[in-house]
Amino acid sequence: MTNHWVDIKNADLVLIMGGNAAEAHPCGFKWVIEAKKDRKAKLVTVDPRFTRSASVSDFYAPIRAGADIAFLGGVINYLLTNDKIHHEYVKNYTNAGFLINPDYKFEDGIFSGYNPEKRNYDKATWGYQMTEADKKTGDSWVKVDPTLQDPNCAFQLLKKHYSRYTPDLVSSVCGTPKDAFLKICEMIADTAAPDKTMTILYALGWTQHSVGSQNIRTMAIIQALLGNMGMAGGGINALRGHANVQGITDMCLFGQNLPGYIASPTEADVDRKTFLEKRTPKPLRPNQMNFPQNFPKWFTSLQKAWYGNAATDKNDFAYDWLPKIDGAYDTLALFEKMHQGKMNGFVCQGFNPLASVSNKKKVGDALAKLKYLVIVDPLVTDTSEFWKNHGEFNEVDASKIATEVFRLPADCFAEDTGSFTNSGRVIQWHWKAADGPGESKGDIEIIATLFQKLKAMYAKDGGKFPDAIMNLTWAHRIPTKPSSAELLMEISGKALADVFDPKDKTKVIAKAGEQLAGFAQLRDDGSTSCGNWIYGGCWSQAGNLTARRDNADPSGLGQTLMWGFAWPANRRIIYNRASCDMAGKPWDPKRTVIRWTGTAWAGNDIPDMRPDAAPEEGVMPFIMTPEGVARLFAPGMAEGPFSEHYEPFETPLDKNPFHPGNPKALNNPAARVYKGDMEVFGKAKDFPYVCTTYRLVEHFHYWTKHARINAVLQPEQFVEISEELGKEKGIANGDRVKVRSNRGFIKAVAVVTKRIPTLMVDGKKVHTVGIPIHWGFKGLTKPGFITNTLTPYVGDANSQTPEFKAFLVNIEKA
Amino acid sequence: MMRNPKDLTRYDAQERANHWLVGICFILLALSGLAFFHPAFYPLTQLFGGGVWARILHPYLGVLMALAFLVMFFRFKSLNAMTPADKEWLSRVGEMMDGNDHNMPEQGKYNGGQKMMFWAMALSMLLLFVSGIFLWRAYFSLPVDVVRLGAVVHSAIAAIMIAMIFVHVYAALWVRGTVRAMVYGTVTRAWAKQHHRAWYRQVTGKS
Amino acid sequence: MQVSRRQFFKICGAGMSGSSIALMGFSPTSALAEVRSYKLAHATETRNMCPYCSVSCGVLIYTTGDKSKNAKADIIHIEGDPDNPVNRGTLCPKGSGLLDMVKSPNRLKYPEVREPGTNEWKRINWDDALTRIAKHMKADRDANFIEKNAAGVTVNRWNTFGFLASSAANNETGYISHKVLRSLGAVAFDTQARI
Amino acid sequence: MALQSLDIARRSATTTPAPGVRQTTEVAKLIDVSTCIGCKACQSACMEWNDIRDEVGSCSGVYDNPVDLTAKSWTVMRFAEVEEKGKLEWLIRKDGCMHCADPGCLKACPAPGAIIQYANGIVDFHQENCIGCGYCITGCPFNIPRISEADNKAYKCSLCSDRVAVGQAPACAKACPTGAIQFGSKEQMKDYAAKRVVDLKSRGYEKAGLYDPAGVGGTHVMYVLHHADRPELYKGLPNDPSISPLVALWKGFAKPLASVAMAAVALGSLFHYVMKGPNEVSKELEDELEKEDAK
Repeated sequence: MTNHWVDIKNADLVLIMGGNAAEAHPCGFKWVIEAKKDRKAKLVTVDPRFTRSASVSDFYAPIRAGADIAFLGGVINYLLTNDKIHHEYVKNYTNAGFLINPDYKFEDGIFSGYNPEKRNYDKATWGYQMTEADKKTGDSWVKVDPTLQDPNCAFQLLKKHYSRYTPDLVSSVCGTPKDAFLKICEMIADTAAPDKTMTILYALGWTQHSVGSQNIRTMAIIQALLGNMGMAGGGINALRGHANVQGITDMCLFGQNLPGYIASPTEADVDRKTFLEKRTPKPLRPNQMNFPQNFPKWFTSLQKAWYGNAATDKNDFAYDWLPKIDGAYDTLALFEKMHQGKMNGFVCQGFNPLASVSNKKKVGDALAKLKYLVIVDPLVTDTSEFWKNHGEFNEVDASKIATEVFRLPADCFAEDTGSFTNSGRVIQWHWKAADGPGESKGDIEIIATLFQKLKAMYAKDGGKFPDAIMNLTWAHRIPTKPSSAELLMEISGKALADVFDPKDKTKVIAKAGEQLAGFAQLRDDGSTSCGNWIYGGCWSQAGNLTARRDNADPSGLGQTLMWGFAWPANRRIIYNRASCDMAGKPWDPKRTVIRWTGTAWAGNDIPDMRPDAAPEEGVMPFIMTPEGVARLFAPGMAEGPFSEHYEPFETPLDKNPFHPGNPKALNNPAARVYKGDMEVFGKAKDFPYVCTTYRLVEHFHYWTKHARINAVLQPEQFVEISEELGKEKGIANGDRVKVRSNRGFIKAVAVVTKRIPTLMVDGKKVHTVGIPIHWGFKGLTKPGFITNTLTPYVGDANSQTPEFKAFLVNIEKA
Repeated sequence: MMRNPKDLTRYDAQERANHWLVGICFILLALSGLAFFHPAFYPLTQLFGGGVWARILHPYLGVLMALAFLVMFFRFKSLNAMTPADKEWLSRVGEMMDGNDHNMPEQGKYNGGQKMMFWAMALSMLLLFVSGIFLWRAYFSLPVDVVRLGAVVHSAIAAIMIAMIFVHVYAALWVRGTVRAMVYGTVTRAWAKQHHRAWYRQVTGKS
Repeated sequence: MQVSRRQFFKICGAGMSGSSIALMGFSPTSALAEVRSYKLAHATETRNMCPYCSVSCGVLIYTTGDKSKNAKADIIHIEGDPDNPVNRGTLCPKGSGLLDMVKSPNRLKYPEVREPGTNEWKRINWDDALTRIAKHMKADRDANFIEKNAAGVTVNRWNTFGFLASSAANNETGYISHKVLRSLGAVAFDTQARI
Repeated sequence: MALQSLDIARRSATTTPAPGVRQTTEVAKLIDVSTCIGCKACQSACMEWNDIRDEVGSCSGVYDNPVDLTAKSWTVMRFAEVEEKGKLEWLIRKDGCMHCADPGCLKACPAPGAIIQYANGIVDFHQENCIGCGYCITGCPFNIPRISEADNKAYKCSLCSDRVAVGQAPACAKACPTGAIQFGSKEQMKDYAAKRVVDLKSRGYEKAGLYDPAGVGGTHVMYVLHHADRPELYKGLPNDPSISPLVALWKGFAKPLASVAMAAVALGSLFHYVMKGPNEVSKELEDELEKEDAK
C-alpha cells in the first residue's frame, strides 16, 4: 500500500477491483465503511462475482476474469478523451512531457524489440530522448515538452495507445454492460478534481494473472492522471496476503533480492564495482533527489551486518561471498527445477506448496523427486503428507516415493515475540503469551540451531567454501536462540565507528556502537551496519519504535505516527509531496498530509522529500525514480512500457479482440512458459467455462481448516456457478459436481447462485465457474480436493505470480 | 372384602384397579401440570424430584393415563349411554344439589350427571392426549403455531378437567357411602336403593 | 419498575391464588440470577497480533495463571486489541476464531520423520532431526556447490537446495533465514508473497 | 445489595416484582444490515467467547453455515439473494435473540428464574433453572431458542450478559469488522440508526428505516434495514411481530382465571357440604331394608 489501512477513510471514491476487500480483509474494509458513513464516499466494485464487497457497494459491475486491462485501458481512454485529468499534476509530477525514443513502436499488439523465440523484449527502443552530455559535468537530461504536444512525448503516446479502448470494445471484451462501464468511468473521472481522491483496493485478483503486473500498472497510470498519488485517501493499495507477507517481502526472501529490495548479484556482476554501478542510477532531470543514488550505502551496510569485521574494503566488503544468481528462482521456477530432478533438498517453512502452487500434480511429482524435504510448521500441512495416499484427494503410492521427510513443530504467533509489518508498511511488535504445545520451538531457534550444527560440521570436517558460513556475524547471547530484539536491532542498523554529519565533518551524529536514527545515517565506507536499509531507524537509540503504542491521531486523518514504525522513516503515505501543488500548498487543505511552511516541509506525516527542498528548487515528489516524477511510460516492465490487453493463457476466445489478426498477441508475449506446461493448456472447445479461484472470508488459506470454529462456519468445499449454467448442465443447488481442467479434476458441492453473472463476450455467452481454495485432505473441515489441481503452471511476466484467476474448466454432475 | 354379605358389588377388582390407575395418574399429572401452569404451583415439582423430573415424567404419565383410561372407557362406555330418564334427572339437578333427592327420577347404575361426567372426561382425555403430544418436544417437533394451539388447549382442558375431578371427588364424598364402592367394591343396599334404584332392582331383582 | 394497570391485576390475581398455596407451605423459591462469571477476571493479558491477513490486527491473548513459576500459562481466549489504530478491537471470523488455531488438534507437537518408501511418521528427538537434516544439507552442498561458472567468475552458488519462507513468521525470522541461506550460497528460495 | 451483577426487571414464573428501585440504562445492539458483509465474525466471536462449538456441518448450496440456530449456535447469518428490476442485492442478516422488551419466552417459561430480563433489557436464559420444556420456543415470536440435545436445556444469545455486566460490549459487537453491529444505550443506538437511515435515503433507499418492533414492546437488538417496509426480504424477518395471541391467552388471562376457577370449584364444594350437609342414605330406607332382612 502506498497509503495505509486507516487512510482509506479519507477517500471520496473507493474502487475495489482485482480484490475482494470485504472478504479478504474485513477489518481493513471497515475504513471503507467509515469513508461511506462519514465522508459520504461511494464504493464501486468490479468483479466476475457479486462478492461480499459488492453487497455493500453503491455500484457493482461484472467483468470477465482476465479482462482488467481492457477495462482500465477504457477508463484511461475515457479520462483522456473527456479531458478529465488533473492537468497540473500530470504536467509536473509525471513523465507526460518526456520525449520517447522515436524508434519506439507498437504494432498489432507487439511492442518494438520483440524476440518471439526467447519470448522477451529488447527494451533498447523504449527509452527517453536525452540531451547531449554536458562537457563539463557529464550530465545528460531527458528532453521534455512541457506543452505535452510533441507526438513523441509520453502523454501523446499514451493517448494514442489507449484510443483503441473504446467503450464498445471494452464492453465486448469484458462482458461489462456498456452503460455500467460508462457510469464507473464517470464516477472515477470526478476524482480528477484536485480536492477529490479515489483509492483503489486490489489484491490477488489483479496479481494472479499472466498480465498481473500490468493490471496494476494500468491503474497506476489512472491514479497518476487523476492526481491521486500521495494524497490522503488516494494511492495504489495492494491489500497483501499474510500478516507479515509485507515484512517477509521487505526481508526479500527471494533469490533475486537481498533485504531491502537490493537486487542480488548476478553472474554479470563480476565484482562489487560493476554491481554498484549498475544499480546506482544517475538523475535523469536536474535537481532531483534520485534517492537510489544511495545504493552503495545500503549495500555496504548490509554486508557489514552480515560479515562484520570480515567485510573490509580490502576484500570488496566480502562481495564474492554472496552467491551470484544465474536465472529465475521464483516458486514456479523452483518447482520446475525440482520437477526436472535438479534439486535434492527442500525446506518448507510455514508454507504449503502442494496446496498453494499451481498444478498440484506437477508439484507432488516434483516433491517425490527430492532426497529430503523438511517441513517447519505449527500445523499438519498437506505438503507434509504429499507422499501419503488420501484416496482420490491424493492418489499416490507411498512405497514408490523415496523422499525422506522431516516434520518439525514450530511455535505460532501467540508463542513468540517479534515484529510483523502490515500491508500499510507499519511494523508492529508483539509479545509471547504462552509456550507452544509439546516440544515445538520458535522458527528462529530452529534455523539458528540448524545453522550452528552446519557451522560446527564445517569447522570440524571442512567442506566447500566455508568462509561465508564461518564469518557470518552471530552476536547473539544464546547462539542457538537469537532473540527477536537482537535481530531487529541488527536489521535497523548501528554505527560501527563514529558517524559524522556530511555537512559538518566534525560533528558526530552517531557514536560507535549506537543504534542509528535512520537510513540517512548509513555510509558506504564500512562505518555502519544495517540488515535492511528500509527498516533503518526502527530500533534507534530511543529504543524499539515498533513497540510504540501511542495511538494519538491529532490530524484526524488516521496518521498515528506514534504507533509502531512505518517504513520508510516512519512515513505513512508515500509520495506525500505530491499532495501539494508546485508551490507546496495542499491540493486539499482539509486533508493536509504535508505542506511547505516557508522554511521546511512539515505536517501530519514524515515528508517524502528533502525537508529543506524549497518548492522553487523543483525537486519532484517521486524521489525513488531518477526522473523525480511518476511514469506514465514505464520502460522497466517486461511486456511493454504501456499495458496491453492480452487474453489469459487459457481463454474462451480464439483471438485477442484487440488484435484479431495476430496470434502472437493472443497471450502475454513475454510470459515464461515451461516445456510441458504449454501442452497442458486447455482449449475452449473442451473446457468452455472460465474458472476463477478465490478465498472466502471464513477461511485463511489452508490454515483455518484446522480450526474448529472456522470449520463450522464453512465446512465443505463448493464451486459456484450461475443459475443459467446450472440450468444448462442440469445442476441444482447442493448437487455434487466434478470440475475438470486439462490438469486434473476436483469434486465439490454446487452452489448455484444469482451472484455469478453470465456475460456476453465478443458476441458469445461466457459462463464463469468460481472455486474457493481452502480445502485439502488434512483438516477439521470435510476433506476436499486441492483446488490448485486445476490451475495452469504459468505466471506473470514480471513477478511470476501464477495465473490462478483465469483459466478454463468443464463441469458436470458428479 | 365383604363387610356384609348382603352388600351389593358395584365394581370388581379389575375395575377398581383400573380406576385408581387412572386416578393416581391424574393426580400426579395434575400436580406436575399445575406446576408448569402457574408459578404458584411450581414447588409441586419437588414432589417429582424437581422441575426437570416433573417435565420428563409428566408426558409418560399422560400416556399411561390415556391408555388406562382407554381401557376404562371401553369397560364403561355402554353403561353410560344416555336415556330419557337421565335427561329428566339432569333437568332437575338443582333439587339434587339442594340435597333434596327424594323426588329425583329413578336411576340406573349411573345417573345423568355421572354419565355427563363420563363423556366429558372422555372428550377431555382425548383432547389432552392429542394436545399433549403437540407439546412433547422430546419426540415431536411440530410447527410452532400448532404447539401454541396445543398449549392453550392442553392447559384449558386440564383446568376444566381438574375442576371436573373436584366435582367427581366431591360428589363421591358428599354422597356418603360412595367412596367404598371404589375401595371395597361394594355398596350397601340402602345406598343403591336410594341413589340408583333401577340398578338396585336390576341386581337384587326386588322392587 | 413501572406497573401498568394490566400488570397490576395480573399480579393481584396470581398473587391471590399463589398465596393460598403459600399457606400450605409452598412458596416459589427465590431463583438466583447471577450472570455467567466473567472468565477473564484473573487472566493474564498479552498484546499480540493476528497472524492471518496483512491488516495485522492487534489482539489480546488471555492466558490462565499470573506467570508464577508453577502455573502453566494456557491460552483461553483471544480478542481484538482496542488500542490498535487499524482494527480498533474488531476481528474477522478468522481472527475471532484464533483460539481454535492455536489449540488445534492438528498442531504438531514433536519432530517426526517419514523414512523413504514408508507409510508412517516416526517420532524422533530434536537433536537427531536437526543433525540428520544438517548432514543431508552438507553432503548436498559439498557435492553441488558451484564456486566458479564456465567463464571463471566466482559465483559461490548452491542451487540444488531450495527453501520456501513463511509469510506469517516474524521479520526477524525472515531476516535470519535470509542471512543463513545466503551464507550457505543458497539462491533457490522464495516466499508466499507471490502466491 | 443485589445478589446479582445486573439488576433484574423480570424473572420467569415469578409472580412478584423484582427489586426495582434502582434505575439502570437500557442497552441495545444495533445491526446495520446495510454495512454488514456477512463475514460471520459475530458467529465466530460468539462461539469463542461463549465456549460453544457446533458440529462441522456440510454445504447445502448456500453460504449459511450452520444452516440454522442451534443450542450451540446462538447467532447465524442468513443470506438472501434478492433480484428486483434487474438489480441484485445480497441481503445478509445476523439472526439471533432480539431481547424483546416484552419477551414471549419469559412469558411462557414455567420455571422460576430460568429466564431473566435484566433491567438493562437483556433477556438471559439460566440453564441451571431450565427444565427443558421448550415453552420458550412456543412463546418466542422470532423462533430463537433451541433445546440442546445433550442436556435438554434451552439456549440462546445472552447478549454476553457476562461481558455487559462488567462494562464490555458483547463479543459479536466488539468483533464486527465493519461496525455493522454497534452496542450502547438504547437511546444512543436509536440516534445512530437515525443517522444511518438518512445516509441510506441519500443513496436511494427511500424505505430505509429502523426495525424496533412495537409489537413486542421494542427490542434490545434492532436492525437498520434498507427495505424497512419489507422486513420479510431478509430471510423472513417477521413483519410486525408480537407474542402470539394464543401464547398471550395461555400464559396471560388463562393462568389466573383458571386458577381462580379451580379454586372456586373446590371452595364451592366445601361450602356446599357445609351448607347442605352430606347426602346420607335415608334412615327410612335403611330401616326398611333391616326390616326386610329380619323377616
